[in-house]
Amino acid sequence: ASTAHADISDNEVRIGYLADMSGTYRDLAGPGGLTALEMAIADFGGSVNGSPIVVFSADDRNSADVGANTVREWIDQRNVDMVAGLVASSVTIAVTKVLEENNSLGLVSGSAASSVTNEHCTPNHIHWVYDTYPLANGTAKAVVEQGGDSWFLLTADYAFGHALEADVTSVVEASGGEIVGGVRHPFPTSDFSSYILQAQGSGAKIVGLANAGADTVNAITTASQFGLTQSGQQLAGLLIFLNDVHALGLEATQNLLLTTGWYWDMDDQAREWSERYFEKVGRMPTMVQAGIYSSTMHYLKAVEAAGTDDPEIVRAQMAEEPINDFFARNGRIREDGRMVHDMYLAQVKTPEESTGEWDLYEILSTIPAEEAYRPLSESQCKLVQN
Amino acid sequence: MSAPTISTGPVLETRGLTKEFRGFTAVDDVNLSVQEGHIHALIGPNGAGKTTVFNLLTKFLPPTRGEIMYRGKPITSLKSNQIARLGLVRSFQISAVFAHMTALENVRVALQRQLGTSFHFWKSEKSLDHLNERALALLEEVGLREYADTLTVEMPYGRKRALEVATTLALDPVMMLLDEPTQGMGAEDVDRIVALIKRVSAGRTVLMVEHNLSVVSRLCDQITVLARGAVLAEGDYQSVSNNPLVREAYMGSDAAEERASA
Amino acid sequence: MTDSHVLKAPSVVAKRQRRANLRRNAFYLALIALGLVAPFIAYPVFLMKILCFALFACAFNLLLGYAGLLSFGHAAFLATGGYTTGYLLASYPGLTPELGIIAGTLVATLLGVLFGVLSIRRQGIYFAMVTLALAQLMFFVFIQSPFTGGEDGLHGVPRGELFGFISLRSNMAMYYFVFTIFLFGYALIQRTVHSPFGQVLKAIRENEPRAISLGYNVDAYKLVAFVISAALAGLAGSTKTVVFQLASLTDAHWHMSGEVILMTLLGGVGTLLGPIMGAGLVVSLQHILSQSPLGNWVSVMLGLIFVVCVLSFRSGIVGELGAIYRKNFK
Amino acid sequence: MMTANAVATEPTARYQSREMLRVKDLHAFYGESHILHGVNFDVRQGELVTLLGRNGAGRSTTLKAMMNMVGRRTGSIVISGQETLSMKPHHIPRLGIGYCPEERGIFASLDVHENLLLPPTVSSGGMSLDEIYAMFPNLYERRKSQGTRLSGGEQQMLAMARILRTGARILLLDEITEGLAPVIVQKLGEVLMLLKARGMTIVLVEQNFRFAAPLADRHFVMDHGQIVEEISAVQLPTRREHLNSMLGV
Amino acid sequence: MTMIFGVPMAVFMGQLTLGLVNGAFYALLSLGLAVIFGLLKIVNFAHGAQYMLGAFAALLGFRYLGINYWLALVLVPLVIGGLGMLVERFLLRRIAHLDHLYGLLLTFGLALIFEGTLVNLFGVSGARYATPEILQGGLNLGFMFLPTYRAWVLVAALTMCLFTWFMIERTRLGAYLRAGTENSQLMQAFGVNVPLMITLTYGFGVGLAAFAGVLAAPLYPVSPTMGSSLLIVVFAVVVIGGMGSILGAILTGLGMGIIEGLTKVYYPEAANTVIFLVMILVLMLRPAGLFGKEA
Ligand SMILES: Nc1ncnc2c1ncn2[C@@H]1O[C@H](COP(=O)(O)OP(=O)(O)OP(=O)(O)O)[C@@H](O)[C@H]1O
Ligand SMILES: Nc1ncnc2c1ncn2[C@@H]1O[C@H](COP(=O)(O)OP(=O)(O)OP(=O)(O)O)[C@@H](O)[C@H]1O
Ligand SMILES: [Mg+2]
Ligand SMILES: [Mg+2]
Repeated sequence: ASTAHADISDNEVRIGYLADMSGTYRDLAGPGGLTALEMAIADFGGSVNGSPIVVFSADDRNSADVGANTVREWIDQRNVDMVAGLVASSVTIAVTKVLEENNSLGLVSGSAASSVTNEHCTPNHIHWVYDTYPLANGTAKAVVEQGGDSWFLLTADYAFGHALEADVTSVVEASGGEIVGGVRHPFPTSDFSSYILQAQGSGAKIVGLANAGADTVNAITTASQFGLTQSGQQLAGLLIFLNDVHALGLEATQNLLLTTGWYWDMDDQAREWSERYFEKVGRMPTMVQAGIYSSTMHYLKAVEAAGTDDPEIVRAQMAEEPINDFFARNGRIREDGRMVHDMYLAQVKTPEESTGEWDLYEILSTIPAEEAYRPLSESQCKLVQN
Repeated sequence: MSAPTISTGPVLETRGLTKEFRGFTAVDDVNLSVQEGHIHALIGPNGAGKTTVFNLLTKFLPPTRGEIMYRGKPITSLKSNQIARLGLVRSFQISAVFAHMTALENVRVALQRQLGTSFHFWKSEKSLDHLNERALALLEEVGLREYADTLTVEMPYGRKRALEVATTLALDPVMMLLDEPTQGMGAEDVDRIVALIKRVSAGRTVLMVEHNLSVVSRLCDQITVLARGAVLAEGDYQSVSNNPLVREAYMGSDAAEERASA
Repeated sequence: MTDSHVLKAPSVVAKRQRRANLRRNAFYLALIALGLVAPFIAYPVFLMKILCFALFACAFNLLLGYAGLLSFGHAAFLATGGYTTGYLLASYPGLTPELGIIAGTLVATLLGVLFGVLSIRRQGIYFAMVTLALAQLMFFVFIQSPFTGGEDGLHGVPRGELFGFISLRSNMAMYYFVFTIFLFGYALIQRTVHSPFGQVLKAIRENEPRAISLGYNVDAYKLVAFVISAALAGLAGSTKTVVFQLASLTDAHWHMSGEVILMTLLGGVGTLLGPIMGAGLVVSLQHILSQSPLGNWVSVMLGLIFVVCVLSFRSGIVGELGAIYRKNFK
Repeated sequence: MMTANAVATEPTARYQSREMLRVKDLHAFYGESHILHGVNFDVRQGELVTLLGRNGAGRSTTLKAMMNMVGRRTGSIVISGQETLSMKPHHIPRLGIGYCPEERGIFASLDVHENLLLPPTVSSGGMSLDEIYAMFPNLYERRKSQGTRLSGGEQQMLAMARILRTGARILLLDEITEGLAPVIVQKLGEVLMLLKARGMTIVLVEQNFRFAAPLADRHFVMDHGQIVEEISAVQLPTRREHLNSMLGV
Repeated sequence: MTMIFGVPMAVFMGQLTLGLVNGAFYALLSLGLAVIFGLLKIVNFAHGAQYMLGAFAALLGFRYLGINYWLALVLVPLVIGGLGMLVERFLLRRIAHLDHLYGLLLTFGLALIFEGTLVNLFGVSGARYATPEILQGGLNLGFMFLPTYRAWVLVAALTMCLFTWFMIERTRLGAYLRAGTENSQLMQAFGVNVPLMITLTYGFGVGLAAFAGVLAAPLYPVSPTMGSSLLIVVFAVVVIGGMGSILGAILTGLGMGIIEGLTKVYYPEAANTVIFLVMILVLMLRPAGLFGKEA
């Protein structure tokens, strides 16, 4: 083994976990994500070819410069080989720039922005779990097909929201629906009553939420207070996660259509892992937390196979292997760094249907990996020739 | 609009000066005229409007109506600091010093202005040291030499007033407006200040508000009596103090005694 | 007249001052020496962060501590400097860093003039709030205008070559560049405080009406102080951007305006070294805590420390030390 | 104190009447600086005494010390039989003391009328508003305007007037004639006489000796934070020169 | 249907109504802040946190002690207000003699502590608090559907505001408070127990924040960060109204609610910013705010 040993820098595989540990995305990735990461390492055996696996973790406090600085220091001071986690898109984009400059490797699990593997793509990171494109696409298409052909969009007024808005608009129109109105609300907003009122005034069948996190949550709460659904309109959450639904409760979110990359209860494999996770954390895992496990595991296998932790080689090795685990189905890593895999259209259960605190989604259909994500033909990524 | 005036005429003149505070008229159509070189007293019962007149003359308050002329030129529209630059410098009724600076620094800040380097944030403080001599001299003049390096907060009230006068002098003003310079002073301080004012008034014009009649009688060439914001009487001490209106409104019966003691 | 302090002959005082000056100079030399060797001991990037914030805090302190003006909008200058420099360097590869920084500082200075003109006549808390409001407007501008990259921020700013031939890619080179900038800024403040201008500022702070009656146009003086402070804050921002190669909304957010107040108060308002200490302390804390197992408790820890400091080191670290010093040496 | 009331109105009774105030070996400090170095004096029921002295002698500080408004104090202050050195500041006035500070302390946030009504009554028998307004017509005129908008002198009147309402039986007055027009000063003289007649006990800090002389039963001369001389009204004519020299007149 | 400035009459009216509701909220919060600042000159940066604590207290009280909404509306302000008094008594009082900045710093620190702790205990995604039955559903105002609860908030908040205003501007106690904050030493020399008064006042201000918190619980997800986002807006309201002016805080609160509401229709992107624009304009024209007394 000693030969393989030689190629592992400082005889340790050093992984940095960077995520929002205390802010808005705490429940999406946060400490739970770190647990998932550690589970992966434990399951892998704690060492690669005899070189122990070491984890550093830090809170990026959703600040691009905190994130970037932390990673820069990890690389300068501690020769970290891989950075996992990475939630807020702004942080991710800043970090991946640092990774590229220092030729290191990042596995992005939390970020939503599809730009992470589009205009901001680098050869030094992989985007694992999901992005706005399939979320918008999946949901919007399905909704229009079910007859929701007139839309009113609530858009968070910043780059990310705008991108989401654009994605949805194109899909809705492509599938024969129309956007009858919309409003761009400041980010963040706590009181949505005024916007909901405008949505009600618009007479659209569907109110699409082109925002994220707390904004989405607040919007949905307010909508239910104003009896949006009673007055015959329907909400479409474009970027809503398990923890949001859990926090909002089924009363407010029932029947909401959404697209997800994974759901803890979607099959035995998923359940089996999730139970283990639940043991440790006391909450069911989000798709991001599951994705962190999955991506880390895939990384470690690649390091083992390649016998080195050299980023380029490992990156190549990872792309070699298709991904099929409890998390990803028909997964593969494209040259733009996007890990494409099957996505799922889900609907939030009604309180009646639900059998337990975490029994929240019903999976309606599967969106095949190759259709789900933005086709390379449309990519602006510098790594893609077209 | 400014009327022609002879150089020996009034330094400072007001025409129909009026100040109203929400309906209440504090200063009512006052025509004041201070002669060059005079020590001119503004007396009157409390609330007569004396301080307000000061505030108007130095533009700490905008007049409601009326005009202010300095050497025949209207200065009604100038700002406080511009007035000061013309050489009209005031003191305050409630003593005004720079509490956490030493007496020396207090005076020096005033001296510093003429240097014209006051905006030079790149120059060293030392560029001010050559002012110390002059500053100490001024302190000497008001008998505060030994307080030079004392923080002003720690000085007794009377001394603060003296320091204020010194600071005013530092500007070498054409005209000094002193609001109750002897207020709250012990007898010996009063005498010092009186002597001081006499001394420095040489070649200057002084307009002062004063309640201590012995001081007024000792110092002033001309007296204007305000009451309820309007001019009640004018003239030298004799004529004014004998004016029954004034006695009734201001001096009270023991004015005679006051004069005697003067 | 009597009290002991009154009888002190000026000469004695002067002598004491001279001794104090000597001691101060020695102290500064020691600090500079420390600054020079520091990067061999600690992680340069971390030190640079401290230096940038220290400069920022010093700039703020010039205003609060020496002009008695509490600005709650200084983030705007930090950010403006940062974004300008970042944008220029990113979009004009030819541009050398020092030029980029100068440009950033200039823009911040102009903004300072604008803010100053609008706010300087307001007193106390109202001044604080006007500056805050203006800063919030700037935040809005930053979030709306495309060149800042909005939420995502402005990334990939090249460090480039200083004067076109000294590469700053190495942290060491960068560090000494930043250290020089810091020393420049600090010296400027130091001098401003102990200048004729500084004297007038002090007078104004002590008793504004009196200063006016002495013929000083106080608003003008306040404005100058404000602009100097804004310029230096901008300088700090520009430098920071070059160091970290990115500019983000964090610098424009009002939390940043709050943070600089905390740094200054923590270190000691109106003391020349305080802000540096404060900045160092806050930055290190965030740094250490965010990497420790206590990661999630960063804000709680900071909170605790602020409370404790306010309760026990009232006049800031430096202030306290100063007090102890005076007790034992007078 | 009510009992004393009757007695006091009888002027001749004054000197036998009981002691209201005794200050023994009072030391006071402002932070580091030691201001009072063992002040000793006493005031009897219905008496009016003055504290004379040069600026900075420590007269105001003496009054402040009695109100527990200075930094640190040692010694003893007995007010109508009670040791007050250890009392909380807000308990002292309730012994029937009214204090009129040197710097007037008019409240900007209240109008003149509110300022007048502000001090809580400490015992019955205070003056009525009408009496007070009759005494100071300016105040009545300006009663609606903000306290600090008053003229310097008006503020002085207000500061004096408001404690007359509270029914305090002991008045500590610091430089009340400062900045007042002679007419008003005269008026105040009359007021003090009246108060004396009503059996009030008064400690008067004054610069204006001419004002104080005819009113006072005894004069205490302070210097460097100590009482250096006690002169009774009776001795005054003979001791005048001496006194003037001490006051530096 | 009829249009006003290019929006349907109905929507316009609706926005006005909602603006008023939010306004009532601002009013209540800025009132507490104004009381504390105006009277104690403490810039209470913990106000947002205390508001948040109010909401949390209601939530937890319900979860673990089964305390219902109405009881909470009474109890929580008392409890949190009491907590406030402790803070004043043992922390703020010790720095009362210092520059007000230190009060700001200390309360800011406290805010960090409260928030951070709750984040670690409950996360940030926020929990729901059920609207009491009686207040569920909504009223059809013809031009809009107004949730009953929001109507209730409007009523409750305004009542509380008026009560407070009366207490402070129209009672002797109020006069004591105002004077005590200006020159507490002299007030003590008049025989008023200023320290106690200050403690109670701070407690009251905090209580108001907590009250607002309970009112807010059913409206917004109860999360540790719910306060900090609001704090700065509320500050702005207080300033526009004129620091320390109780009436100013109330009226400005309502006014800003409406202005903000309309901005959300005509230029939603600026909804969070408009208040600062207003603030600048106001302070340009009236240096001490709309209702503030010029010093
Ligand atoms: N800013 C103000 N607002 C309202 N009224 C004012 C203001 N300033 C002064 N006054 C009123 O104007 C009148 C004149 O005030 P002023 O201070 O000029 O009196 P004065 O002659 O200086 O009296 P004194 O000798 O006691 O100082 C007073 O009745 C005072 O109450
Ligand atoms: N707050 C303070 N801090 C420090 N020293 C003080 C303070 N107030 C007064 N002093 C000092 O205490 C001494 C006595 O002051 P005090 O005010 O009692 O004098 P006074 O006899 O009342 O004379 P006057 O009031 O006319 O100045 C003075 O030397 C003064 O410098
Ligand atoms: Mg006056
Ligand atoms: Mg005194």
